[in-house]
Amino acid sequence: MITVDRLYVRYDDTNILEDINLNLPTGITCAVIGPSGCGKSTLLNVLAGLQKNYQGLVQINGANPSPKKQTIGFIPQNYGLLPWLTVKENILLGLKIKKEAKQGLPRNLVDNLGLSNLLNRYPNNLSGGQQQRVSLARAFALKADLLLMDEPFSALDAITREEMQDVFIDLWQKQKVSTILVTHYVEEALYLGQKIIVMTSAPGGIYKIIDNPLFSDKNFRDREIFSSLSKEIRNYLKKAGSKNER
Amino acid sequence: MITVDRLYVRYDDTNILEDINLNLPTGITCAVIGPSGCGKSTLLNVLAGLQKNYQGLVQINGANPSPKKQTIGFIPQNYGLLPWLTVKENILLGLKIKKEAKQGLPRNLVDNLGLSNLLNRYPNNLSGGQQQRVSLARAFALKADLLLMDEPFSALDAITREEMQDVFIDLWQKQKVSTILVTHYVEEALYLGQKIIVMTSAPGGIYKIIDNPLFSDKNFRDREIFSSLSKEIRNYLKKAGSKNER
Amino acid sequence: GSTTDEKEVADNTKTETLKIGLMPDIDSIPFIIAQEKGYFKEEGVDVELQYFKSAMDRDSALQSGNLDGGVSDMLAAGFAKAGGFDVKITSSTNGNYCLIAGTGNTAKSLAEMKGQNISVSKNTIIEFVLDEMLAQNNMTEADINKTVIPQIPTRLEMLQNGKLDGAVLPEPMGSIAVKNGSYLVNSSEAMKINPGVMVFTNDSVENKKEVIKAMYRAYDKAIEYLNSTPQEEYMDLVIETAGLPPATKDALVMPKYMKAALPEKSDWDKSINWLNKKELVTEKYNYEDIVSDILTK
Amino acid sequence: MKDKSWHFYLPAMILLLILWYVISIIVHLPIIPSPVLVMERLGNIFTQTIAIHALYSLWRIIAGVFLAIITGVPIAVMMGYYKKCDKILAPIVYLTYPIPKIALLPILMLLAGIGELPKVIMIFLIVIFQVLVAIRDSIKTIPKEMFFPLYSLGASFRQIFLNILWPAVLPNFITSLRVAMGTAISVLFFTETFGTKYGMGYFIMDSWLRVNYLDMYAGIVVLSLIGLFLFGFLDLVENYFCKWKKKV
Amino acid sequence: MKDKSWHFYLPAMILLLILWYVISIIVHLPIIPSPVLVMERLGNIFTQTIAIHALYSLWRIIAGVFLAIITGVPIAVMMGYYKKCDKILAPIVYLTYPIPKIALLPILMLLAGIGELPKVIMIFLIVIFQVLVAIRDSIKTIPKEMFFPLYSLGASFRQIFLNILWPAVLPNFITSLRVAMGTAISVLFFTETFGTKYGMGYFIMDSWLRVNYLDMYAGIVVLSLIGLFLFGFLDLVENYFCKWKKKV
Ligand SMILES: Nc1ncnc2c1ncn2[C@@H]1O[C@H](COP(=O)(O)OP(=O)(O)OP(=O)(O)O)[C@@H](O)[C@H]1O
Ligand SMILES: Nc1ncnc2c1ncn2[C@@H]1O[C@H](COP(=O)(O)OP(=O)(O)OP(=O)(O)O)[C@@H](O)[C@H]1O
Ligand SMILES: [Mg+2]
Ligand SMILES: [Mg+2]
Repeated sequence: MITVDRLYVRYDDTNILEDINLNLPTGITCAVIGPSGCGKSTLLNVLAGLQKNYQGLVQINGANPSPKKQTIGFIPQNYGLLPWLTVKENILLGLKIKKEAKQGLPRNLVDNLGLSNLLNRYPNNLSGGQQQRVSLARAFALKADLLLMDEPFSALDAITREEMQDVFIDLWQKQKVSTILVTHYVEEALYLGQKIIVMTSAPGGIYKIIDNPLFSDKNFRDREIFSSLSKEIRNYLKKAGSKNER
Repeated sequence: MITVDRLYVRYDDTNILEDINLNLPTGITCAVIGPSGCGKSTLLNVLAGLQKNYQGLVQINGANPSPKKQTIGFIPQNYGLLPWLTVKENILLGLKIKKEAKQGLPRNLVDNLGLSNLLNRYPNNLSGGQQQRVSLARAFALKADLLLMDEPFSALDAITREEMQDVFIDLWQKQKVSTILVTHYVEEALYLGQKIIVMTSAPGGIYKIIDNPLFSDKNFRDREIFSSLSKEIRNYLKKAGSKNER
Repeated sequence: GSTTDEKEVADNTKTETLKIGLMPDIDSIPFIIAQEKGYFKEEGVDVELQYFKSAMDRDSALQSGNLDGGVSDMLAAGFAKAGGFDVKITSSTNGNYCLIAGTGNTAKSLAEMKGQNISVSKNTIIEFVLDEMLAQNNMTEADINKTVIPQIPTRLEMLQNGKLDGAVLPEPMGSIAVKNGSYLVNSSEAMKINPGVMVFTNDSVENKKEVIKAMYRAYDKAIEYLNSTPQEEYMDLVIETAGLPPATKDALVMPKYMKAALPEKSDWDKSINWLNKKELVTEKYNYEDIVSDILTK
Repeated sequence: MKDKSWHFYLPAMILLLILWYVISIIVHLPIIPSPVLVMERLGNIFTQTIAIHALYSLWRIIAGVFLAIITGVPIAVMMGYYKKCDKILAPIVYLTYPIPKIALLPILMLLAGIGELPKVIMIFLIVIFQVLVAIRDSIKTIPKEMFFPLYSLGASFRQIFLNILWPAVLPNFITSLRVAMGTAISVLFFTETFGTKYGMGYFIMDSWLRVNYLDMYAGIVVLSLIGLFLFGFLDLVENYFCKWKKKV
Repeated sequence: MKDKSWHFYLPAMILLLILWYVISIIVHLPIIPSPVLVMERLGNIFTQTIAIHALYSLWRIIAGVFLAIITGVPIAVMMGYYKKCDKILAPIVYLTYPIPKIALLPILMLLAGIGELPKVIMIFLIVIFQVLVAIRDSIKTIPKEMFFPLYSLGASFRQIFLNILWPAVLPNFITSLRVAMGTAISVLFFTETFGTKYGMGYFIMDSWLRVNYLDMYAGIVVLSLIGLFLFGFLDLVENYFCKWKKKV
């Protein structure tokens, strides 16, 4: 259960997020989509307990967002890998910190993410997409209570992206982990989000929340409603973006 | 005129790029698409003169790739902004180095890229998409002979992305600058590439080069050939990816 | 009679150690001899000799209670007294300080050195000696050009290389400079001034009276030895232990050492006058204030 | 200077003074005089005596550090940036850095006389290595991707220096200057003891020799204040030039 | 050690020796003896005389630097990481850093006598500030995004230290140790001149006072080699712990 009530975030003297209200039941996946610079990452940071400078009420399962109480799988926009750890160590980092490292590397997950051959490399020697997959592996390995993903597939080619999306869907179906992911792709939002939040920019607010019947449907592109729904969202996006300057 | 003949790049003892051969006439735009980690960025680095450790022949207009001779607009995957310069200074950096700074900030371009309000910010205080647009502005402002763009729109939402794509198309139509861009989106490749190169991975090679009739067609999605062509490319991509492990 | 006396002393002082600070100069030689020849042991005192490379280190050790006493000079004693450290002069020592004209300098007397560069270390016995020499020649500080160089070897080196017209050097450096072709203009010995003294903290003078007396007996034995033995016999040892230049062996003619005795009152008066005149010390301490009669009592 | 003004230092100063006071009472020896007496003495002798010494020292420190910067920075930049330069110069630096410069004092005096020059040179010799090592190492830690935008623009070395090396290294440079300043102040004790009657090193050493602990401590206090002044100045420089680093 | 072995240093050594030789011929004074004579002397006296001095100095340097590390690093980390800590401690550091430690010798002797302890403490006192300033400043330059992955995992301070602060700071830490080692070696000249007959500082000072320039230079050469040895050791440590930094 994620509750956000009258959330305001400001840098210097301008509001970045303004009057955000949200109620998400546990176990739901929710895609956030919105114009560049509207505050999606900021919202995720607030939920992850990283951004503590905010006004309003934010609660995760009835408590303030705090990574000490909840296990949060967080994938930042820039992957957040530690350059001095190998891929393997980076993946295990979360487990180590949560004191569950003894169960070892989740081989299956690593295979599915196509990282088996890269385990002893350092992040600086990886391509962008490879780094992103390491970040995914770290978050997925955690068995988190809450998954916060900031454009988690942005550096992946179309085919790999779809495979990774399926890895996520599998994971979600097994663990029913509450998830909020930021994405730039309407299609991705339609495939991965039970709810889709469209944000406005400058200052960021919630423009629309859409219930999505296409969630986790492998053939969602072929469903009738797909094209109308995606047109609708694109329309919202356009309006949300033009509401103000980016 | 870009000529690549039997290009090999290796890190440690493994080939990253193997036997790349290319011939691109001046003024063409070419989209590169391929599995994650196949060597797209590496190829761009070679063409930009940044990666000097290669075997084979690489020539741009008959000379080795050298940013001193050619003006190269390069957008690296991680945007390549200098953290100690403001947005404005970052945009002007290229002009300054090419000793053309006196012509001042290209107001029009900055407006089109939606950066007018951010000129005095430092990159660290920008969202990912804003940073990417600054990087675009820097490269576009240059009036380059060769534009190398590594996933230049990856951090932008669908609407902004399309606007930026149009900014690029406009620019290209005015200046007819030779362009190679890496993208993960078949649609993007179809809109922006006169030629589309599909790469294989591990080691990276050229799987197919496709001539694209849909280039710069605003309504390319509605053209008949669109869905067959995009299916074809997705197919190539799948095969290229499965050829080996990612 | 004397043997029983010694026994008694030995018994009283068995556990007490006397820590004495030395510098690499000829005043220290009797202590080295007494230690080497076992005179201290014979007198039943346990003397620990500490070697220092600079007067400041020695004074710091003394003032922080790490030493009972040491080879020093009247000016240092005056400074210490003025600084609030109750120190006592117990005897005079046998140092000598020479004014040397540099290589290539034709001057044969201080009067001829008018306007020349003469190097000293400031506010020390060295400067005091030079000032006394000036006074004797009816000259003032303004007549020469005092150049401050605190490190003795550097002074020697600059002198020998003609970068200085003159310098005041302690023995054995003075003799070495002369041996190497410089000219001895004057010396504290020749002027019959002797500001070199032994200094003890008042604490030690009061609480270790017998030990100090025993130490002085051993010291006197060493002086007897020094005055009756050809210097070749002990010079190598002394050079090694005191940290003197090897050239000392050939250059230095050992002075006639005096047994431990109270310093001349006139020397103290000159010293304290100089300190007062230069406003380095404001109080005018009497001879009786600072000199302990431990030796004579 | 906003957060480094008087009320930044005042509590620490008071704390240190109290600590000093307590120790002086416990030890109760002239070797640790009470800060009250020292401050009183300082007030009495500052204008007539200490001020001139302080100015001399300040000028020597600034001259020595300045020399070290203008010669050290270019060499360090070359070493950090060009592998070949480093290959040639690094062993020389590694070999000469540990040479105790103080032991070279006689040679220095022989070559440079006993005026101001050898004092400044001595500070220079000691400080330059610290600047050199710090800047070289910090240039080496710049990730190579940082250079890509400029390389791809065909920038000249000068442009790379101005746009990347200098701004990237500036924070570390200032840190190394902070460290070097501290060293420069310590070095005053060798350099200001010969051929001069001025300078804080001379003043403190002379007071020490004269067992005048009040003067000596007054000198130490002034020297610390000089250090503080130089540090504060560096803070100003850092705030001004490293604006982009400011965290929200 | 691959690229820091003999043939890394050899050319520089030869160059320096030649330079020294030429100068000794030009100056032609005993104060700059020919390196040939010095090396000869070094060969003669190394095992009987200098070796033991070198060992003493080595132990004092290592002890002092070690002390500085184990007390300095925690303080510096707290200062760099917790703004509040910095607010309290920074002014104290700024005020005490410029205090000339040498002038505190009398106090040190008062508190620690004249044995081994004050020598080690003196090295410690001088080195700790350099370590402190360098580490504090370098922790402050870690971009805050670097901490996000660990924050979001709810890591404890210990975990943040082990996973971020320590590895991020290590390269700068090693640089600061390099600088500090050089300083520690210079400091030997104050610390080894009283209450001991061993140590390179003592040996060189003693030779100097004896006007034995051959011995003095032999000592300087050995001291430089000690420095070189310590530097080489730091290089090894750096190569081992900063593998991820290696550039292709
Ligand atoms: N440190 C900062 N100081 C001032 N403004 C900031 C700072 N960080 C972010 N901003 C502003 O806050 C707004 C929201 O940023 P945020 O990163 O949350 O956007 P976003 O929605 O994630 O965008 P994108 O899709 O481009 O990643 C942006 O307009 C950005 O310029
Ligand atoms: N420094 C390095 N050392 C070793 N291997 C490297 C290094 N840099 C890159 N590689 C490898 O080279 C391959 C190509 O990398 P490159 O960045 O060119 O891929 P890419 O096609 O751009 O991938 P992406 O789409 O994920 O950005 C990858 O497999 C990567 O692991
Ligand atoms: Mg974002
Ligand atoms: Mg790439």
